[in-house]
Amino acid sequence: MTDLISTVIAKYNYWIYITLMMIGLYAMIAKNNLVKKIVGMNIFQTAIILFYVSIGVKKGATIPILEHGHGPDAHHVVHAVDYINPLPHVLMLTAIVVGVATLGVALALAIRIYNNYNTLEEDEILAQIREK
Amino acid sequence: MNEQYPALLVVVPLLSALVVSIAGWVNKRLCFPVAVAALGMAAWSAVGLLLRVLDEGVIVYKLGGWSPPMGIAYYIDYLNGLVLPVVSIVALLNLIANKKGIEQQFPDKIGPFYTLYLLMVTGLLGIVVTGDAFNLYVLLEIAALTGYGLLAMGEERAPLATLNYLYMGTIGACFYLLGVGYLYIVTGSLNMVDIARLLPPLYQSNTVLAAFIICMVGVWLKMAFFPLHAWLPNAYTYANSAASSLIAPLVTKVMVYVMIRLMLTIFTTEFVFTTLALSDAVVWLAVIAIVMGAVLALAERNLKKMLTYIVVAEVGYMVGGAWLGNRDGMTGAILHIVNDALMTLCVFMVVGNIVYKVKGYAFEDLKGLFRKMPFTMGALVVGAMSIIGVPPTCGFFSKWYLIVGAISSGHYCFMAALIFSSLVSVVLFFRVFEICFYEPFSNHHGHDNHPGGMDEAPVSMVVPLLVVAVILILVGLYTGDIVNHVIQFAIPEAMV
Amino acid sequence: MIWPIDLAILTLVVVAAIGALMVKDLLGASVLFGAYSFMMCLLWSIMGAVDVAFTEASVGAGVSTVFFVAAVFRTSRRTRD
Amino acid sequence: MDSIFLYSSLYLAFLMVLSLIRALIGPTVLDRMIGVNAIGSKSVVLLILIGFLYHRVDMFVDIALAYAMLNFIAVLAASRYFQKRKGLYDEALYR
Amino acid sequence: MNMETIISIKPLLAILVSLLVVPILVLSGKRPNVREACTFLAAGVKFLIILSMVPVILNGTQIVYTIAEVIPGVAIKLRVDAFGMLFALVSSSLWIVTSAYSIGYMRGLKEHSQTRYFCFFALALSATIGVAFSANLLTLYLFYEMLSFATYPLVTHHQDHEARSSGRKYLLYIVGTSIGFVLPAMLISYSLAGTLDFSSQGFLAGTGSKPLIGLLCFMFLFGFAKAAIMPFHSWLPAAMVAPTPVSALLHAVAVVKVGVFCVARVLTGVFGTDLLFSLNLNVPIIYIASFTIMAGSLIALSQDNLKRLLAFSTIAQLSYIVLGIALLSPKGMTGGMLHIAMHAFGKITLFFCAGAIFVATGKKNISEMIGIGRRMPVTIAAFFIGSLSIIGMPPCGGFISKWYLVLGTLEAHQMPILFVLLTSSLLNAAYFMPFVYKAFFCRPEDSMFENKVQEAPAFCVVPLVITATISVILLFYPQPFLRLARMMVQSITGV
Amino acid sequence: MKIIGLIIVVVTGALLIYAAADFPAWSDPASPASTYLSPHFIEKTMEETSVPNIVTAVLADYRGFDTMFETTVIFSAGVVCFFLLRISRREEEEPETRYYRHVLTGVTIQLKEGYKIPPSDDFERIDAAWTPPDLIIKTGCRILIPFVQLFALYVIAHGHHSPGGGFQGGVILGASIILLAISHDLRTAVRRMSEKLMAILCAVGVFIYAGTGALCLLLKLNFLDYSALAEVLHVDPITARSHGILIVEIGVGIAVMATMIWIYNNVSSAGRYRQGL
Amino acid sequence: MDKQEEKGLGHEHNTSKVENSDQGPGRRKSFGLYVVTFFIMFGVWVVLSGKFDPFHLSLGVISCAIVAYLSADLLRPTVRGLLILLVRWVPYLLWLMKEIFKANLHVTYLVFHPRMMDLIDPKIVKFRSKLEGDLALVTFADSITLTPGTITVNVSPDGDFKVHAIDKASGEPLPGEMEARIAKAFGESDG
Amino acid sequence: MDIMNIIVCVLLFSGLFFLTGGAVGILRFPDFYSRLHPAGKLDTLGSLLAMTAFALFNLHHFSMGALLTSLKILLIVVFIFLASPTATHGIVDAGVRAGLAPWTKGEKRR
Repeated sequence: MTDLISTVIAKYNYWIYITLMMIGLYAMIAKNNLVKKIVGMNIFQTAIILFYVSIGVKKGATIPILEHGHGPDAHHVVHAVDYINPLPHVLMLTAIVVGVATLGVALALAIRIYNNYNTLEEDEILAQIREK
Repeated sequence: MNEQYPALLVVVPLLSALVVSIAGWVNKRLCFPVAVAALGMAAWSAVGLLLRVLDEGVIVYKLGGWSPPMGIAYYIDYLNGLVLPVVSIVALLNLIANKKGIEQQFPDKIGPFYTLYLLMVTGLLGIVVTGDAFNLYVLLEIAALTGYGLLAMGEERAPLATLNYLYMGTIGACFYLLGVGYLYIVTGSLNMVDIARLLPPLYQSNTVLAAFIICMVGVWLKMAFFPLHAWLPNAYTYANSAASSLIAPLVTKVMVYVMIRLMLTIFTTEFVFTTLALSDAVVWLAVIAIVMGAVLALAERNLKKMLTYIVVAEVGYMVGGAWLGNRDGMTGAILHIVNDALMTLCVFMVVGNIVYKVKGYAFEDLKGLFRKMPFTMGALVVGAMSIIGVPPTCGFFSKWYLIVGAISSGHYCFMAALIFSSLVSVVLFFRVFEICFYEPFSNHHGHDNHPGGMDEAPVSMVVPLLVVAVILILVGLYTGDIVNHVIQFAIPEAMV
Repeated sequence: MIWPIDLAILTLVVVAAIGALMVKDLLGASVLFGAYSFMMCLLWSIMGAVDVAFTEASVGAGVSTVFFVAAVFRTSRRTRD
Repeated sequence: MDSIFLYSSLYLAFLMVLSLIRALIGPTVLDRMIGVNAIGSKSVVLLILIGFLYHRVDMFVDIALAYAMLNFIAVLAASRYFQKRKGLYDEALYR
Repeated sequence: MNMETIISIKPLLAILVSLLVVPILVLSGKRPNVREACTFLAAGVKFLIILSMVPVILNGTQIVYTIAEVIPGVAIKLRVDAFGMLFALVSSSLWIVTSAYSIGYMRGLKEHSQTRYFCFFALALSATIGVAFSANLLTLYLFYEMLSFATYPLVTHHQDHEARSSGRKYLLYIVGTSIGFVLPAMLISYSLAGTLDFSSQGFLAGTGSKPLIGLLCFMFLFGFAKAAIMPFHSWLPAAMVAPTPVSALLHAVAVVKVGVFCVARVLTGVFGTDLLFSLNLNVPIIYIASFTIMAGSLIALSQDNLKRLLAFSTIAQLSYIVLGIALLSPKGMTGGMLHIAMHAFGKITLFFCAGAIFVATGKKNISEMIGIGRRMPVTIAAFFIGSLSIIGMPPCGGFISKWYLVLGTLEAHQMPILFVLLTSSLLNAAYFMPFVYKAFFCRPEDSMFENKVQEAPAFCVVPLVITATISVILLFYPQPFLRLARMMVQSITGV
Repeated sequence: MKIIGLIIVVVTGALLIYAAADFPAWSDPASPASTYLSPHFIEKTMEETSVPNIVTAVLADYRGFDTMFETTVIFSAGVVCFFLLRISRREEEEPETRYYRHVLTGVTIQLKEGYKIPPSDDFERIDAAWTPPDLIIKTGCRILIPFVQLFALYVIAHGHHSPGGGFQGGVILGASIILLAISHDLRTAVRRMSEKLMAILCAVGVFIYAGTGALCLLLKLNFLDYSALAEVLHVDPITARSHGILIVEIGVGIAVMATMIWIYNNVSSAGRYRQGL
Repeated sequence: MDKQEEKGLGHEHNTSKVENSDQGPGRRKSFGLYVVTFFIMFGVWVVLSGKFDPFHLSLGVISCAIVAYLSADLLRPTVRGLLILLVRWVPYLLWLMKEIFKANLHVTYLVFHPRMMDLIDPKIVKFRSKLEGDLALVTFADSITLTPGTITVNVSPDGDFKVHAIDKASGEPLPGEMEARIAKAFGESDG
Repeated sequence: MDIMNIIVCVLLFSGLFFLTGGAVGILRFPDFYSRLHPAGKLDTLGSLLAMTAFALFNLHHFSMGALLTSLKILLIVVFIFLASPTATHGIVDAGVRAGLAPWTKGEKRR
């Protein structure tokens, strides 16, 4: 039992990212409203960002910006264990940007759909299409 | 400059997209020549790269001058050396062919259209050429985003279909990203070759297994492999013809390329076929994909939608072939990437011409087209023959390899599915030909009583189409060379 | 060292996400999505990803919520789920 | 001092829960906006606290500053919705 | 046995001639004279090229030309041997005649879309020669499919409802079987043997298990549905909606003969006589063929439409060839091969006659043709000669082939088949002779036509006279064909 | 759909949980991700690029190619939004009634049947759904906006030393203009940053990035190898890398700012540019 | 010196009684406006940047110039306005702080009071302010919002206030002392 | 623990106290308008106090950089003071325009 709890705590980030991802995925599949799906999509994307950022965390390390970065002692020795892994951050910056871009496009599409059908509910739109 | 081809390949379309974007606001007439020049340059680089690969073997290009595990590198080997020229040439031909159509459909938005078009090609070329797993994701998103934009501008239903595509595409890309993350967490690397080097001790790990499955599911979503195909038909059908004839040939094929790249380079055949016991299941899925694609295509009374279901079936061909687990199947899959890109281009360009002239693509709109647009329909016949798999068009030969692979691995169901799909394609296309050929009925033969004479699409649309048709046959005739000199080396020795 | 905050915020994030999806009003959903974004930003900074946190702060607070609201403004607030 | 900051930040997280409850239960969108705005103002404080916990507060100030500046754009945008949409259609304001 | 081979582009040229003439035909759309001159020219050139290869072949040499190596071990490759030569000779020579006849027929009926007609005709001929000269199964399949699709517009030339349903039927049978049976069979053979090149003793020997080989054999047999072996025969009567020259050349010579040619090629070149013997596969084939012969002849008896009658007759006659090959005795095989030529000349005459009658009178049914002999004596005389050839009576070529077949049955000790052959000959006579009798010897008051000679246009009549004449000549001078057939048989069986 | 969704979610979740069981523990300093590539970045960045913010250095230099495409993604999103939503003048139905407001008195004039007032200083065109901007909001934002912009530029310029960089700065800069549009009027914002300018700036921003890369290529080094810029800037290669990073960050900032504004304008006005949020 | 500039931050009401005069296409933009904006911005920049090497300072100069170019007409600062800000606002701000503190204690008391519902009695108070300048009005409105139990609901450009007060006591003193102090801070009391 | 730290703690705790008031207030108050009172005021003051505490704490190890950082923290306060009333006003204005009637004594809480 304690073993289980310690596993849960030790990888809490990973469990939460899975939860969030599944929430987002469920919303994208099961929600009927197009904008709700877009919200779900964003949650889905941020879940992955959470996963990546969790990879980078390093116990006892500080943020990946070098201290004493400039000035006379610019070239003093830097130890890798002192700094959090920067690579996932870099990747996730890109992923966030992609998320925003996708969001913009998705919303633009939603507006166009609304202009055509005057509703955002998928089943109502499909009913309108079927009527035609 | 020879050394810089890998960069030029991607950068030239990108820079020209920006130039075109600005030109769209300054002088619209500049857009087309710039775009054509850029794609021509890209095609030139692609062919140059292929030749260099044939000469020297694998080319590594270090972006930013950083050596691979640190920085991003391009790896051009036989596999993408083959796919690159196809992508760039398909894009170039389609652009030339659709100049008139674009001007007709988007008189005010020519600049944005060409911009998106070029960015899309940039993305696709980048996906093919890159050697970095994460870079691939970014390029994937470029191709996807621009694709959404291009596809959504069509009929009334296009935005909804595209939004569904967007949801699916995002899930797919995110799954891929997650898979890469899993690989990163166990290896610490993002470079494909590097990951492959680090992976073998980890083959038994749950994480690697999950990474593989997640990546595959993501890529399958993007390529519309059977149970995940639902977005494709509507998205492609209701789009404008210039976009659909770019995206239908290339996107699914490039995604198949990504799948093969994952299987061959990152995870290696040893893991995919020996450690995992999934290949039977996937081949069965492919069988279902092919059969369902064919059957759903039969139910359509609409040329473009029918073609989209054929695309779904063709994806089944390639996935199944790649998963057969032997050399012939893999050869067939790789060859089919090339062939299917070309033949899908051919038939979708035909649809483009028809839409340009007839303003419709439902079966009723096709009546009497053989008389009205003989060259277009001639190209359709060639394309159809290729899809059916009639020698000497190229479609036959990839099907050949696929079936031989199926036989030698004992997947007779896959062979049966291929044959079935060919038969259904015959029915599909001859149904179309019948309509184009017979109707309107000439009730008493003897005199030409068809209304109107020839009313062919403009020369600028027909000539690229005919070029594609000829390429279909030429590629078929040179299959032997392609296989012997390129594909053979693209498949690792370990694969028998 | 600061993992307790991490746990707390992680739980909050899940609540905010569910809330954003459950609210039967798109404007409310976008506002709650903004809250979700804040939480994420906090989470990144807790994990030491300052650049990511900065990006999330500027994007989540400055842009994506505004986009949502603008889109809802141009469409409709109505939703059944 | 670190432990004081740590417990302060945990307490702030608890306060955020309270605000989040308001944001969740509504009942109107505007109530949610109040809740979210309150979360935002607490986040700014929390960000600085995290900076102290990392001993790198100079790096976190920028984020907090950006946060303080941008947080209210979202609120303004949402409130702007009602300025423009007043009486344009009678969607249920209440659940 | 090793044969000398020489590499020459001639076979490819023979194929390309009619292929290259297509663009010219398309471009000359508005000028019928140019178009038809080109057709003639192409036909002549093609025939001359093929003729120029005859001496080489008769010397016992083979001509080989590889177009492209498409798959390791399998190339698109041409090879001219005696059997192929025989077939090519027949079809190319008949193309000239048919071209002439087409001009008369099409102009006579003022048909529409004549350019398209000539184009696809030329295409079909290319494919036919291609089949004749194929060196391996892949090439054979390639040209076979090409022929299928090139014939489709010809079959459905009239573009009406009937043509449409016939066209569907045609495609369903031909393409369906070729993709459904031949393609997998070919691929299985390839994966068994690793090659597809025809060899005189077959390449499948010693590769697969017995049931698999048997399965392959029947897949090929029925897969080449152009051979119209029952139950895959009913496309042929349906395809008779095509203009008569099409029926004549394609459904009496090119298409159907391609079918049996393919069957013969596969039986001899893929399986080889030894393998067939050892597995005893030839017996079922013989019985299937016999059944087709009998059934075809019986159905033909009940037909009123002249072209349909001819179609069922063709079905029956094609199985003679298959039967002959399947007997696997040297005489029988010789007879089968010869029958390709003999039946071609006979049947084409009959079709020409039917077409000529249609052009001149517009009649299609036998019951409407009583007394027609007085009006069109030349035509009906030619018809008589043609029917004699089909029946297998002297003084016509058909006699020789049937004679060899009979000898073959004896040689193979298949007495029941002898009976089948004789009965079917009687049946042949039973469905042809009444027509000829009624055409000439009806009472004047029964005659449906004015008693005045009024033949079809000369372009129609001359060709049929020529073919009838050749039919007769072949009895007395079968040498080229006989020698070719014998050479082929010798190369297969060594006898 | 809900049940299908649930099934998919459960299956996927199970797979992910199954996979997560094998992960290295969270925040483990010995995990492969922390020991394979990142030590190189952490220890060598200062030597190789002289940028203390490792994230910036990796983002814009080691993985600068990714970032170029990231900017392209944003750019293409802008183009897509424009392409999808913008209603061109030709398609747009000219409204029957036009509204004008006298600037000094605030009197609103309604003109029917296509009458126009020629552009002048006294009258401004307004929209049918025009609401007078709120005094408090307007004044508050008026004072805030310049500082927001300054802060954005600071963020771009100091990406080397503190968190931030082109993207964040660009977003904040864009947000300041969006704030202007929200607090005043879309027309005001568009008058300040015209549509054409935004569209061109988007492309120019990405062009600065890709062009820098291409310049390196023309200077006989690989694409995006900023050390090639040493020749042009007359500095040593390492400083050249640092400056190259700044240049591309500026490009990113311009592109992102313009794109954010562009997307907002299109989304909030549904492509009509007449009235926004 | 330009007339506009002389006015100072609080004196705009003469020309811009009507709001959004900043939108007016014909608004004159003087060079001095940009210079003042530039220096204000540069002051903020120095605080933000914290780096005094030439490279970063030159970046700061460029940035401030850009902001001045973009938004000088939004901020509309003047030299005199700045001086007033320093001299007269500081006392006001201190007073305001005190008020805010009191207000907060009051509200906190309400919040934690067990019978809170009985204590509060929200109502809307309307009054007209004598203040005239935009900024003065806004400062007044914001101050109201920040101080005891009151929130500004609406302000018209003419100075009509609608204030939501949480209980009776909060609403009564309005406009009261605060208005006078603001008028003094903006130099309007004598005008 | 020196005097500075005590000042800091006092400021921080009083800030947290006001923030608590804000959080509880928006939960307890009966309607939208009255909820704005704690949200608008208490959060502002709470942030102000906490920020002041941080600024002071940051000056603990005095240097030029630390001073500037403290100034930046105070800059945040300035921004909050500018932005918070504006945001509050925006929300109120929205409520009025949406036609929300203020709660009056005796009604149920909503």
